[in-house]
Amino acid sequence: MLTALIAWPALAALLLLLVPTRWAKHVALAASLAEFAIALPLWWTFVPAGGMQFQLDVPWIPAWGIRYAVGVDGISLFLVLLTTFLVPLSVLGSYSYITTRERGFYALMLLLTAGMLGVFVSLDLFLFYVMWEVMLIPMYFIIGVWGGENRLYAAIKFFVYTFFGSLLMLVAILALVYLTAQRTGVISFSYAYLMTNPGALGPVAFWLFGAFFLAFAIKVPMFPFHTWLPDAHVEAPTAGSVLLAGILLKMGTYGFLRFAVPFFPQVALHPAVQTAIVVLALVGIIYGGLVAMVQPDFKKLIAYSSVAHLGFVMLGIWALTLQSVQGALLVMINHGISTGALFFLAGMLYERRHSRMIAAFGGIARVVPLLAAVLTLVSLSSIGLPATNGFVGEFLILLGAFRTYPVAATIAAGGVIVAAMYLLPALQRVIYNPLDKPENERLPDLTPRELAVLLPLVACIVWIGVYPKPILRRTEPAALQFIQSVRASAAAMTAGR
Amino acid sequence: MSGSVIIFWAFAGLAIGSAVFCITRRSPVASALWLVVTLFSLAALFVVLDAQFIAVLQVLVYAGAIMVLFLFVIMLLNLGRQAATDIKGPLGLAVGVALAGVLGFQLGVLRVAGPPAAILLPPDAMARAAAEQGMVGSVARPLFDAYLVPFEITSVLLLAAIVGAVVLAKRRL
Amino acid sequence: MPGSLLDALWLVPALPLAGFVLNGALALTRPGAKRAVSLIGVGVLLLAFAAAAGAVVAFARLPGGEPVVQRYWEWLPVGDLQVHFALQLDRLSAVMILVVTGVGALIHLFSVGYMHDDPGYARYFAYLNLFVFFMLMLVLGASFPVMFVGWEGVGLCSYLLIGFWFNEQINADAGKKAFIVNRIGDVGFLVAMFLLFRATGSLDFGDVFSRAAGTFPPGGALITAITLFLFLGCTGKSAQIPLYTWLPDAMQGPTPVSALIHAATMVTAGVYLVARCGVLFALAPVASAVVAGVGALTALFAATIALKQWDIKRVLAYSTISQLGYMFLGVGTGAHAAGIFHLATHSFFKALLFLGAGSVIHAMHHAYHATHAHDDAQDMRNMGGLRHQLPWTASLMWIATLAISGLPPLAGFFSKDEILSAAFAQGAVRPIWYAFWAMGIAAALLTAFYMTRLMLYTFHGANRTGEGARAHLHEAPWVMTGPLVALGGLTLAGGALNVSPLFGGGTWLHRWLEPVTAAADRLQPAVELSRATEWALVLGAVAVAALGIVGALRLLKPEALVPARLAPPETGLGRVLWKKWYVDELYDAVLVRPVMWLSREVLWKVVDARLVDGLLVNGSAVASRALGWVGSRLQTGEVGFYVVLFVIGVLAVLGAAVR
Amino acid sequence: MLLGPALLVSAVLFALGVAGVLLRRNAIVIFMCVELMLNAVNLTFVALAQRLGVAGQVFVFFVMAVAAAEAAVGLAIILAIYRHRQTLNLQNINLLKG
Amino acid sequence: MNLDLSSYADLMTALAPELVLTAAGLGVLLLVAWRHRTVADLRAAGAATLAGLGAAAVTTWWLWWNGAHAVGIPAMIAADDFRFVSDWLLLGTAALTVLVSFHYLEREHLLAPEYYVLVLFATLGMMLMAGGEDLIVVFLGLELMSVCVYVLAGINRHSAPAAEAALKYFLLGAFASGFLLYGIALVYGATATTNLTLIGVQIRTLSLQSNAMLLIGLGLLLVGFGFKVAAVPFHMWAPDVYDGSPTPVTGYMATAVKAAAFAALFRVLGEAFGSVPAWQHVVWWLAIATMVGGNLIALAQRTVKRMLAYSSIAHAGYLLVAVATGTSLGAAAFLFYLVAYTLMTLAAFALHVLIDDLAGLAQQRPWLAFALAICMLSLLGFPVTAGFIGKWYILVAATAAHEPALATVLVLTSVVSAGYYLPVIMAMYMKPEPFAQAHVGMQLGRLGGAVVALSVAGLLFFGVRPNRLLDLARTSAAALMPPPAAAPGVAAPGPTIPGH
Repeated sequence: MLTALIAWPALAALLLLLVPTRWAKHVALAASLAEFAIALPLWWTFVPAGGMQFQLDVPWIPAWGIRYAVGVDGISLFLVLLTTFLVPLSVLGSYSYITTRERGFYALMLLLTAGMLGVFVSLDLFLFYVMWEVMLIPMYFIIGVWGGENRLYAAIKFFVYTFFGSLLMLVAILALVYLTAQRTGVISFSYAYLMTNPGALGPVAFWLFGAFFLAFAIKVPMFPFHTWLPDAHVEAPTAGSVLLAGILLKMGTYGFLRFAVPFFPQVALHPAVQTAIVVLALVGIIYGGLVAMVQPDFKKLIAYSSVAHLGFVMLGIWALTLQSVQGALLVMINHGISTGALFFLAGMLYERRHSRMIAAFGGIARVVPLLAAVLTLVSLSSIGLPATNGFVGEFLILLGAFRTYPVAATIAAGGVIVAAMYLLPALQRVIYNPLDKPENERLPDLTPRELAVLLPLVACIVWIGVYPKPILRRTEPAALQFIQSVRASAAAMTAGR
Repeated sequence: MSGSVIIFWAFAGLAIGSAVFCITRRSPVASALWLVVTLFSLAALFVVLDAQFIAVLQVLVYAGAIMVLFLFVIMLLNLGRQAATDIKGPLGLAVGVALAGVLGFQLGVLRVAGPPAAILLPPDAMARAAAEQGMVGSVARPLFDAYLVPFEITSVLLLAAIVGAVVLAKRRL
Repeated sequence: MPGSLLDALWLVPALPLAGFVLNGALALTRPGAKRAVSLIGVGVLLLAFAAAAGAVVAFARLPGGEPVVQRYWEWLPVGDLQVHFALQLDRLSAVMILVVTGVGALIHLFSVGYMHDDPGYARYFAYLNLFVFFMLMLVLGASFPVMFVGWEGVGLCSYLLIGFWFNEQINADAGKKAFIVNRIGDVGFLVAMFLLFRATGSLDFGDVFSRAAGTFPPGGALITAITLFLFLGCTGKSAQIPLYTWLPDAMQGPTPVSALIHAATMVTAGVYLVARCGVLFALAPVASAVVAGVGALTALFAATIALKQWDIKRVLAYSTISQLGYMFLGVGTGAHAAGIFHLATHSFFKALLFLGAGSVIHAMHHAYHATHAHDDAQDMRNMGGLRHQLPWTASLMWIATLAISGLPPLAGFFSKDEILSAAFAQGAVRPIWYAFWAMGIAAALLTAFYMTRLMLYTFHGANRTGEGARAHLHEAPWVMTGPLVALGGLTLAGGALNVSPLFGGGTWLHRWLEPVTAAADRLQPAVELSRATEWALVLGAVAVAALGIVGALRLLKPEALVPARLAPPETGLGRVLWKKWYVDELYDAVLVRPVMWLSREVLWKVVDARLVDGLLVNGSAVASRALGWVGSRLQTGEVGFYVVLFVIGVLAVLGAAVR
Repeated sequence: MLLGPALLVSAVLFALGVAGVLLRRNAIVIFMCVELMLNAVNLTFVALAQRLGVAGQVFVFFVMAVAAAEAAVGLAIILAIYRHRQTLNLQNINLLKG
Repeated sequence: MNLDLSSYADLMTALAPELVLTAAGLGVLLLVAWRHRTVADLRAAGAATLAGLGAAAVTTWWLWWNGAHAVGIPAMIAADDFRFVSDWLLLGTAALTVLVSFHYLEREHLLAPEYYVLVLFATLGMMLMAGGEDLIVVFLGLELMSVCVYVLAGINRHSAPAAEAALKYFLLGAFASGFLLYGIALVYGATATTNLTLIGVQIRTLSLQSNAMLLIGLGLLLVGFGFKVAAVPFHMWAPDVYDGSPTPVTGYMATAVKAAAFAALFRVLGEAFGSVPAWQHVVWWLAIATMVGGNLIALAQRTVKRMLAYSSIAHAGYLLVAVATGTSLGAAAFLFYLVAYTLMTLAAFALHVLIDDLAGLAQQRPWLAFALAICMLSLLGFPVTAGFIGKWYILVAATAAHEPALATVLVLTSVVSAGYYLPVIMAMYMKPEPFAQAHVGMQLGRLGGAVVALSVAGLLFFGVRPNRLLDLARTSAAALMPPPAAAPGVAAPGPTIPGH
């Protein structure tokens, strides 16, 4: 099933190269919807307390103990669902945005889907790494070919930044596997094997963790590894920005949850490391918000807001309480939905005015009430208004984090103010204020197609805000297991020292 | 100090001195001629070191064939006149001398760091071998026996060199 | 069946929500359908009021007055955190929902007339309905998070409604300011929740309050911190020092909005919260003193500013802040019933005042609109003598003025008197309360003064509207005056809710709230005053109010006023007061600008662009390229140089190999 | 007994050959210096052969063959470059760089 | 098949591939002596060359299939899997080069069928290097290869850059040969033998690990090989020579010459100097310098050809990492990487033959652009290409040998390499054509297209299913080097970083 999830988009991408250009987008939409249809049953068939599920594990390169191993648990389930949910919307959202080389674009989108899903379901470190890199290329092309004026710079920056982190991670993966092999006598890149055979790595663990940290922190992105994000977000076409923000950033936090922290709990819980990461998360929250506040470019503003949001996630992960980890998982989903919707809206505004500058708009709520209403709702979700999804996640994170880091959680709560300080003025300058630019007076309101893109997201915003239990119930065992295993092995290692 | 030692040092001095001239004479022809002197001195040293056959080859092949080829090319290209720019300027000179000096210093260790004593043959081993098998035979026998493969390779090497030289030098392509 | 009516409690917030959904859909699709909008908008409120009344009646019949909690679904079930989406009806929220739906319905009705010609009519009602929904969630929420939904939600609606005429930048700015300042307070609320959860392991009201006494030692640092953080939330929502500055600006919204949100309901949320958490505050004397002190100070401070405002709604805004200060003085003192009592009466007369002002503005606006004048329809200097044109409004507003000034037997008299008496009584235990009481008295004097000033300038003296416009001034239609009359009635009779024994009353409200406040009262018993002292206090207060009114009547000369565009600038203390003690400017200079400057010039342009991106990221790229360039310069093409490098390499290798 | 001195002499000759390569700019002279280096090595081989066996002398034979092959090809290349550039001064032969 | 190399018959058997190739070379030489005037003659010579290479490959396969290995006293030539695999690689590279050359020689009007003879002899030299069990054989093989490649570099006699390239290569090559030869002399001096196995035995029995003569000799050997593999700082010739030479020759130099030199280096270090730690230290630094230098300078290049030249230097650095590990794992990684490197470099150079300006290529020639993009990604070491598996393998070897610093520098410099590989992709896909129909005239030719398609397919295939090749690399390397220190089940010392 998971293999089908990875294989189908890749196959569809090839298929897409065969169909006529004018059919490309429809075929892509159909393919991505089919993908969603493949993924959706996971929602029901997933057993919350069942640990890793839907596993497939076959040898790939036996000489090195490399296997093709996939599976999902509560942590990855929703990332898989979110991915398959966002891709059809992105395809649909690109219908009018992408006008050149359509086949290539949609094929890359599908390829990207395969890569992203691969990252989330991989249970073998080699496979994970391969997928991690594989999704880099489609995104690189999506930014570089269909991006804005400064796309070449943004694309290479995106690529090199990520590549930098991931290659160091590669070395760390190898070292981890070999250090384990040295002790156990078995070379295996299997996640389960490495988890069940933790060893006292000693000081080396700090280096290995550092490499993992770098790779994931860049992807998250944490301050000060975030500067690729604004450029990439701004230059990418709408669908690229949506997937970048919605899915790719989650890979970083997912990596922490799945690999970096469970592999090196004694490092992750080392006081100095804890302090450093919590401080960086806080800096991300506050700094990201403050810098977002002064951005003249709407997409850049959203990009910096992502830095802040993901800072919350990092705080939630490191607080290691059930509430905070659950909240972190929820924010990962929420951010995908809300920020995805924001990028869709920014793209729609761009299509109407060919400008991303906030100053180019003003007062358009009167002209495009529907768009304004959706934009308002989505913004409110993004700043965490209660009864929207944004609140639920951030509240849980802060509540949980407060148990571990009261001061940090209090400061992070200040980020809630900052969120209002950057998004509301932007909202005001876009849809409120005098309608003083003649070119804005005749903007068309949302088309049915655009509504079709936005409404599912809006529905999710409200649904998760009001009734998140179905999600929380499915993630809880995994989150609990994460916390317990980390705490237990850290305690064991401390005791053994 | 025996006679051979005196002869050795005399020709060693000659070889080094002419080598110095070889690398410092501006005219290529002069350099080539000084090099020939060095090669002859080396041939003499070979004799002192019990390698008479090699010494003969040295004179025949090196001094006789290769150096003639050099001189021939020099003459062909009319490089006889000395050119002012042929030797590097003061900076290049200083750097070159310094580097070569350091290299010589490093290699000079070899005077004392010879082969390990365990593998050394008696000093007159070569002389006795030459006496037993003949001056040529002592070298030729291994050449066609243990070193057959390299020997055949040299034939291919020379063939390839000829082909290469012809390809590069022939008038029409 | 009382039970079934209680079971229908969800209808109370659900009806306005339905109204919002319907009206919102109409606003987006058919903004012209005003009849349907009015019907839905007002209808759901009336129905909600009916449902609320039914629920309250049913609740009142239950014995014991224990809170009724209705759980609907699990909202945030995470480990030991179990937050249900649950509503709680107890005697406190019963009062609140009646006030909210009742006053809300009247204001909705008023709006039908007031907003009739506005193109955003449907949107307006949608927002208004949404606001009522959130307000009901706030007061009905059975746990802190659910209450917080309402708490932030009302802030949101306030934002939307203040910026209702969003095409004016000043309105949009005001809305944004309201939201952000509220958010600052909300963070206090959040942190308080975190602390409570950490300490008690629950966020349900029932659990928290029942565990509070066992968990927190009285006067301990933890409970003090919790209550102070809660109070920070209150200062934001209820416009107390230091977070009051958004409220005057909020007057940019339509006037009924000011009446509903910024007088009757939303701003009282803080008072409600303190009353709701009475147990916690009772455990934290320091925090209580802070609450009372801030309340008293705000009451006085805002009153001074109100003295010099010209905008009729701004006077009322500062008056609201001032009155909210009283309420906090009350609840901070521990007189929860008194605070809630004042909350209720205030909602009557302040709504009346705002709607009256709305009526005036409506008239002025129409007049100026008809004459195409561009004068300020809210500046009192442009009014004067309006009692002739707006007799109903004038007389009803006079009632409210007297009520707010605290003259018997109007509603304000009873409630304000109770608060001041309680404060004075507390002084016997903690002398600082005498100072609070004194500030309250001083504020009362000023209140009487500035309210009389407002009335004088608006309704008395010569008319300064201008010749042409004057002819167009007339009383509003019945949908607007009707609610005024109703509110006037409430203002007259509202005091009856809680007449103190001094006047032979039974303190009905006090006893009604008994089950809610009992726990707090036990921890912080009220101090009894002697009859004589009470009488002295009452008489003193009345005398002060009368002094204020008479003083204003004597000192102010409405005839001397000139229209706003001709008025000379203020000087001296008057200017300081007119400029609101320059607090906005102070905040701007100390907080807003530095933060913006820091963000833009330091964080973004230096740290982000130069340092991280420029130096580290692009810097490393540039450095690599530069090194590469240097390397390729070494590639001179000359064999001689290559040989030099080669030999250097040889020396290095030999050096390394032999060592 | 002459092994040490012979090795020293050959080292000195080798260094002189390197020095020549370092100092000169004329391609053909540089090539001659390379030949000098090869001869220095030959001296080493011969000196070693005296104490280690005849193999050293056999190597000299191979070195001569190599030297001859290199000379043939090298001089052809030198002729070729001279045809193009009318000079053998390496300072001027630097079309390719960077 | 056991071969007693002291008997002539078995020696001939062991040398069968070389003999076949020599015969082929002589045959083609005869052919071109008679027929060297027309394009058809050129093609015939090329075809004959291919046949010769094929025959040699089959012979090699025959030896490999029969499990040929030497018994008895050490001899001049090795008979082990490492040699056979290297030979395949060298023969394959030569064949691909010949295929690419068909079109190129005709296009450039280079009617010199001797070209193919030289390719054959050069390949013979390389095979002798890779299989030489004696320093003399290695040296002579190296000289045979060098002499041929000197000529090949300058074979375009109309071109001044080609002549310059040949001259530079020749002068520096001869210079370096001097050092190599001196090194051989000194090693002979210290051990009284030039046979690799015997050297190893001598070093162990006589405990020569710190003998100055041996170490100087070893150092000079490293210099000589360092020159051939273009390790920094002995790399200076490479960019100029690669730049000036005819492109197929450049591809050949960048792949086969390097492969042969590396193979010889591996054999020499593994068999003879396995017990001398000093060289690891030197190679460690050479690897670092080469990776850093090659990648950084490549960043500054403006033409694709020179960029590829520096990139090949950088890749030599990666291969040196494999050498520096000094383990059989490293040797296996080396073999695998060499295959991947050869495929991608050859394809890149083959494509470069055609492409002058890359901008906007993808619009007009999507397949061509795709092929080049895959090459670039593979060079970059991106997953799903063989380049990634190769790099991964080297990293595995480095990690297993407790060389975290080398691994780290390798990946960091790989990041730098993105700075010059990506612009190629960028130009093809993300920039507009310089003018309309800019890329219409480009024709790859059937053979060239086949080469490129084959290489790209190979890159992708080995990127996903490297299993067979991995096994081959592992078994062939086992003969050469000790097993890795951190092999499973074997206790290993703690991580150490040489040089600290």
